[in-house]
Amino acid sequence: MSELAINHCSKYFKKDAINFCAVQPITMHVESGQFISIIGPSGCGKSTLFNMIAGLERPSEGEITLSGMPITGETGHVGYMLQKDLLLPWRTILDNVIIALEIRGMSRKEARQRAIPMLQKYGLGGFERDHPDALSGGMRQRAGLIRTLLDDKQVILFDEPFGALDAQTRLQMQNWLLKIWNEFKKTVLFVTHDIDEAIYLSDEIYVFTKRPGRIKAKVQVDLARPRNETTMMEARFLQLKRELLLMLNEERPHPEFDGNEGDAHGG
Amino acid sequence: MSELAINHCSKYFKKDAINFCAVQPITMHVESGQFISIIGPSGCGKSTLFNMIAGLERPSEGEITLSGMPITGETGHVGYMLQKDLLLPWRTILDNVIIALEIRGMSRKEARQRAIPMLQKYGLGGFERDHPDALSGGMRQRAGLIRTLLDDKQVILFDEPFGALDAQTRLQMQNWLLKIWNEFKKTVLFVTHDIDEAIYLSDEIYVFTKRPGRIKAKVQVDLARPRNETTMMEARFLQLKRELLLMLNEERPHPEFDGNEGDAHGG
Amino acid sequence: AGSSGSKKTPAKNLIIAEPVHLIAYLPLYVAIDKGYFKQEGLNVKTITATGGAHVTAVVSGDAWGVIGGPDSVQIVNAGKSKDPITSVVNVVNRANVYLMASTKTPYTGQSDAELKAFLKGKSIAAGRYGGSPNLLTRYLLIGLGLNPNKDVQLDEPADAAAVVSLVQQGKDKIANGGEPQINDGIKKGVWSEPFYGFPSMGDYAYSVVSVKASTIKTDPKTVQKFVNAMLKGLKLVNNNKAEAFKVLKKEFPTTPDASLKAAMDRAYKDKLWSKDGYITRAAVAKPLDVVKKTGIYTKGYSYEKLVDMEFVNKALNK
Amino acid sequence: MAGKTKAPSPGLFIEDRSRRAKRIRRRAIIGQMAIGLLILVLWEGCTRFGWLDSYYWSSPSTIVRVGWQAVVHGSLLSDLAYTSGATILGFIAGTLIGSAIGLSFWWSELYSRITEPYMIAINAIPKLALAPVLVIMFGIGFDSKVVLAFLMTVIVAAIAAYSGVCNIDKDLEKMLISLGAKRHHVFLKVVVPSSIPWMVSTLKINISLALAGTIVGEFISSRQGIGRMILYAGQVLDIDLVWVGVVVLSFLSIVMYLGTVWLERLLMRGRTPKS
Amino acid sequence: MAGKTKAPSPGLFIEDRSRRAKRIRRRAIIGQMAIGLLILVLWEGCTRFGWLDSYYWSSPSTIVRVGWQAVVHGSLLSDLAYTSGATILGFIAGTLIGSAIGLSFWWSELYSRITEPYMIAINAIPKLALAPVLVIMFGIGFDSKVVLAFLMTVIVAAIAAYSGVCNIDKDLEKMLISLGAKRHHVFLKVVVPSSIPWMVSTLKINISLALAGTIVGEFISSRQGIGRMILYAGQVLDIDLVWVGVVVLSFLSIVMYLGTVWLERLLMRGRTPKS
Ligand SMILES: Nc1ncnc2c1ncn2[C@@H]1O[C@H](COP(=O)(O)OP(=O)(O)OP(=O)(O)O)[C@@H](O)[C@H]1O
Ligand SMILES: Nc1ncnc2c1ncn2[C@@H]1O[C@H](COP(=O)(O)OP(=O)(O)OP(=O)(O)O)[C@@H](O)[C@H]1O
Ligand SMILES: [Mg+2]
Ligand SMILES: [Mg+2]
Repeated sequence: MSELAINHCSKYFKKDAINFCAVQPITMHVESGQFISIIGPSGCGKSTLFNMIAGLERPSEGEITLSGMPITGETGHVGYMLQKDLLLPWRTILDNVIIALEIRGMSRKEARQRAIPMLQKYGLGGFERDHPDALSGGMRQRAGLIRTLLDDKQVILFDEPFGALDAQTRLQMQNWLLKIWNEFKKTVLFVTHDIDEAIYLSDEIYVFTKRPGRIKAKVQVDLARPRNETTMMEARFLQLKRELLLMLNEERPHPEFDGNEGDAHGG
Repeated sequence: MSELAINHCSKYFKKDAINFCAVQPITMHVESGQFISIIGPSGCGKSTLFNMIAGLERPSEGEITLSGMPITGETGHVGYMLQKDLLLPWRTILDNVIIALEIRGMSRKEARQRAIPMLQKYGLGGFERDHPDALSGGMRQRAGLIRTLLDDKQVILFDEPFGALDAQTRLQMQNWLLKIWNEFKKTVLFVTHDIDEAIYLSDEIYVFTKRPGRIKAKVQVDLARPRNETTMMEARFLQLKRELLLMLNEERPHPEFDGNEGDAHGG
Repeated sequence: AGSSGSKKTPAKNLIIAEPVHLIAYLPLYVAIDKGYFKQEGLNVKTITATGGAHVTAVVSGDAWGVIGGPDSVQIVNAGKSKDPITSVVNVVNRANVYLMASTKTPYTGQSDAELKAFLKGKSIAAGRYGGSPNLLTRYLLIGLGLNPNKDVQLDEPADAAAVVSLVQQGKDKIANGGEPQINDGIKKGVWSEPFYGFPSMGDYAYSVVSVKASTIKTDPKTVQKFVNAMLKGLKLVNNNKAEAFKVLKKEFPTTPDASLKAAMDRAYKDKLWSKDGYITRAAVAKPLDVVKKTGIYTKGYSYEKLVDMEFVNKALNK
Repeated sequence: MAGKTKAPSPGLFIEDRSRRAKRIRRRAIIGQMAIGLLILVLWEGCTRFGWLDSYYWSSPSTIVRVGWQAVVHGSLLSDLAYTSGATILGFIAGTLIGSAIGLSFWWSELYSRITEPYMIAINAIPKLALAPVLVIMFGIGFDSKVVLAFLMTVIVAAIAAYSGVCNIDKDLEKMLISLGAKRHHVFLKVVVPSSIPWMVSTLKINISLALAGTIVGEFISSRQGIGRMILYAGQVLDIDLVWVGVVVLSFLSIVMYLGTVWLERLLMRGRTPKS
Repeated sequence: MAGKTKAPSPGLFIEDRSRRAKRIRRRAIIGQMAIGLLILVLWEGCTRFGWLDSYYWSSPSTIVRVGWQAVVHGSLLSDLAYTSGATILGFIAGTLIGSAIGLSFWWSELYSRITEPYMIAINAIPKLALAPVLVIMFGIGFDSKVVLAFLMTVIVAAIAAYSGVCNIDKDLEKMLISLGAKRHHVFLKVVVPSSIPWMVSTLKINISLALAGTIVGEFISSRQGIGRMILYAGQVLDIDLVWVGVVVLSFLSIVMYLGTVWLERLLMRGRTPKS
């Protein structure tokens, strides 16, 4: 089916009159139905790459194609989920998840009918009429994912979707995501800072260098599926973790005291 | 030296005319210089317990003593750090960390002189005159901890201090905290959702039951210090992790779909 | 600020509150400009105070005297009796209000009956309700046997200039007012010469200068000096048109000469200004009859309490 | 839910915030009334015993008496209806159109920047001064009062809505665009709803501005209305009646204030107060 | 820092936001001038060719001429100084005292609730109507204008500061208290500084309210000032001069607006705009 191809895409910004490279030319081919993770130091351009794929930013050079069709600079071809749940606080959960359908011109009534079973199936039954404020962080991310699923795109980009959740909720969400991925057979690109998470979920992990970002390595995760909590205790898992930690440590500028080179984060 | 004792402290709220128990009577004795972690399901009353120790909330029953002196309902006896950095956005980092000294009546000038070497020593040199906005999440939490250290209390409470940081920054912060703890010999109570973090840092871990909270178990962490990243690969570490995971799973109401029983979280 | 207190300079500071800055108050401006007050050792300034505040400014002690109708003085006195305000010199002795008809519906009649018939059913831009032009118009209507609230339609804008635009817009057929409205309207072709002038009512204490009774009691000398200078001002205005015009130009620098000239001409023609500053019983009776008939103030008055002509008499006898 | 365990032993300290909130609400009402009463008593007393000049300060009893007369013999009630009608209409029109203008600035930064100084300048024009021109433009009828109330509110509403537009979460826009939304989708589904708290926040100020506008309109020219009554009363120095007007306007503004509070609650339903 | 790699090959698409911002700023200024010019030309043209009645609408050239006369023969400049002086003093006093009142509500919810309706009622009183009483209370001097400007601004400032107080991050308070702070510490170190953005947000509205207050004060009674000039011009039907006053006030308000923008930037230094 569809294959996502990123051909020699780079991104430059101009800041204070000097050119500033955020992403060095990157070439990546993702086969349909694969779960790909991307890890790399903060500020290495992971989000910028995703913005380019989603059509929100124009690459400085290069081209992006989906099943051979060029989609460079065009929005609406892939699903995109961020760390912030980005639910509209004034809409109920139900009305939040149908927004993509509304944009496509479907009537609210029809869209709602389609969404309700989905919400019920994936653990949000009974919360349809609540506003996002009333939900926990995990549930809000769940609603965000259901919104993306209802949009029904073959490729979904996740940019640290579980970064703001506590460790236990996070684990639940990972299992839940694996289950959904298994049912829907989407192509997933997943950015995370959590090496455990990357290994636990992915078929393949791309490691990026520090800024300006470039693919440093591509690691195959040869762990059997379905995976569960015991997977994390397996020797192969630990070995992969050690490898990846080492690679990332090489990319860390000052291992002890320096945080994120001044990039604001968190909270 | 000082020993923190929590004697049969509980907390009830009245909500919609019915009594609502947030924390069941808890008794805990923490010896001076120990690093204690507390883990437990969301909403089990960990933060409420900390609020009682810090004197921000009055326990419904019971008493809290520090080195034998009752401190129930009194503020200013222990340090307290939250997940939110709670830096004052309109103050520079330097002026933020000296706030406790200012409150005690020290002149700004003197307080600043005392704070500057501290900031320089612990990785914030050069950022003294910056406002918190300009710093990354990790650095902001560092400033928050320095603020607490300058306050010079024997006992420090941490309520998920690294919960909002990405995994790599988090690891750096953990090492940094261990180093500081080693130098200052403070008594630390540390709430976290991350089991790895709890094991990596603590001498002892208290596991709480689900709401209303109660101590379910007390686990000794018999890992040698100093610890580093390889500690996490040790067999004993993994065994402890498995044990704790199991205990927490027992406390999870609906292991698959339910999030946090409707408590709003995250973002 | 700056009431009668400054003892550093030999001249005594006096503030006269005026409800508007009006061409009709020319004698006062002349007395200031020509230094008549200075000669008496007074330093007089005017202040504009609207919305009834002109009389209040005297009550509060912020102003020494007020120029305006004796009717408003009487109304305030009736409200608070402790230290009544007393009129000491006349300035404008004619009801300085005229009625103009839109050029589309000119009035050609002569008799009261014709006037009544003409006014009936018309819409009139009558100026702010409670203001003298408005009350005089109502007074005329009542005198003619018309009900101001039923038989005609009164538009009562607070702004004098709005009267012109109301007639020009065709919203009203008749307007009341004085100069410079009349001339402006004529120039624009909105109306022609007034068809009715309230000066025809004869002596009418339209604007007088009044001060507190306590001032008269404690400081009669200053009052006398003030009246002396005012009388000089009245005299110059009445006798020396050219000089008076110069002062007028100075006081109203942005008003076109033609308007000022028209205003002066009309004023002389209708004997606007008091000859001698004397306030007669008949002249006071008329404005108070107007407020009584129009229902604004019905409690009556006493000429002796409201008016004190001793200073004018002294000055005239000197 | 899970917290409903056995009742705790008696004598425990139990926090109950809702009761505390209720107690404060009750006390506040009592306090408000007490202060109101105190003011009335002081006012009445001071004017009775001559500490305040009753001519200028009137007195509560006189105001009630004169006010009642104005209701029975005068036209206070219809004046009130006239003034509040014009105010409310002007307020609604000003708020809606002003908000629309403010929101429209989202479409182009250039357009908003060019327009801003002109809005500020127009806002600063003292309306009373331009009476003759306003009479020509808007006449002297009921509409002219509405127009003035509108003019007083429209710019403030526009500025508020624009503040909202400037503070929109860019990520929400981005999210919608990534779903393939066009600009009009973003406008309708994000910009408008997320600016509502900002627009709502100025309702309280705007209602009193609208009232001021109506009063100015009645000052310019009117056959009816509280403003006209006050102007007339001031002109003939009937200060008791001025006070009646002032008191009526104060009540009217409190009622309208409560109305905006209610409106606020309605518009903010399902939203927490902005942080 | 680390991004300064070799220059990319030419012909690449490179985003440059600061240049875009600069371009918009330049265009905005050009646009503003163009619109200003257009208005002037249209206004002049329409009145020249009689499409607008120049008696009511005056014309730019006449306004400039009459304005120049008012500067040379009249007292336009000292009027301007008088009005802007009173406005600025009243604005400063109203903003400071109003903010203090609003902040003081932090100390007690009860006190704030009791006070609120009275503030609203006082705010709604039309000042022009109470001219006689105001003259008794505040006299007719310069101070009385300052007082009116003050009265117009103080309540709005208080409401804004109180909004700030209501939106304080409770956790910051909690943090300070946990450090052993007393209430006055919390007030000075958290409540006051964190309410500043809210107070700042109403400066723009308040400066024009202060101007309106001064003008009303001058309408009530004055020997000087732009308001008095406008009033006078209206009375002598010198509508050209009214327009001069209107134009001068518009300019004054724009200048003051720029002043508040500058003040805003000063007060918000080291803070990002609130989210
Ligand atoms: N619009 C922009 N203008 C200028 N520089 C930008 C812009 N967007 C991103 N950058 C810069 O590009 C670099 C890459 O940013 P990006 O957000 O893609 O990193 P990231 O890998 O997602 O980091 P993180 O892990 O912290 O999310 C950063 O240094 C950032 O400051
Ligand atoms: N002031 C309060 N009034 C009423 N209920 C409260 C109050 N504070 C806390 N609670 C309730 O007490 C329970 C314990 O809350 P607490 O915040 O202590 O949990 P926690 O263990 O810190 O959870 P988390 O892991 O999510 O931080 C929750 O159910 C909460 O809703
Ligand atoms: Mg990113
Ligand atoms: Mg907690």
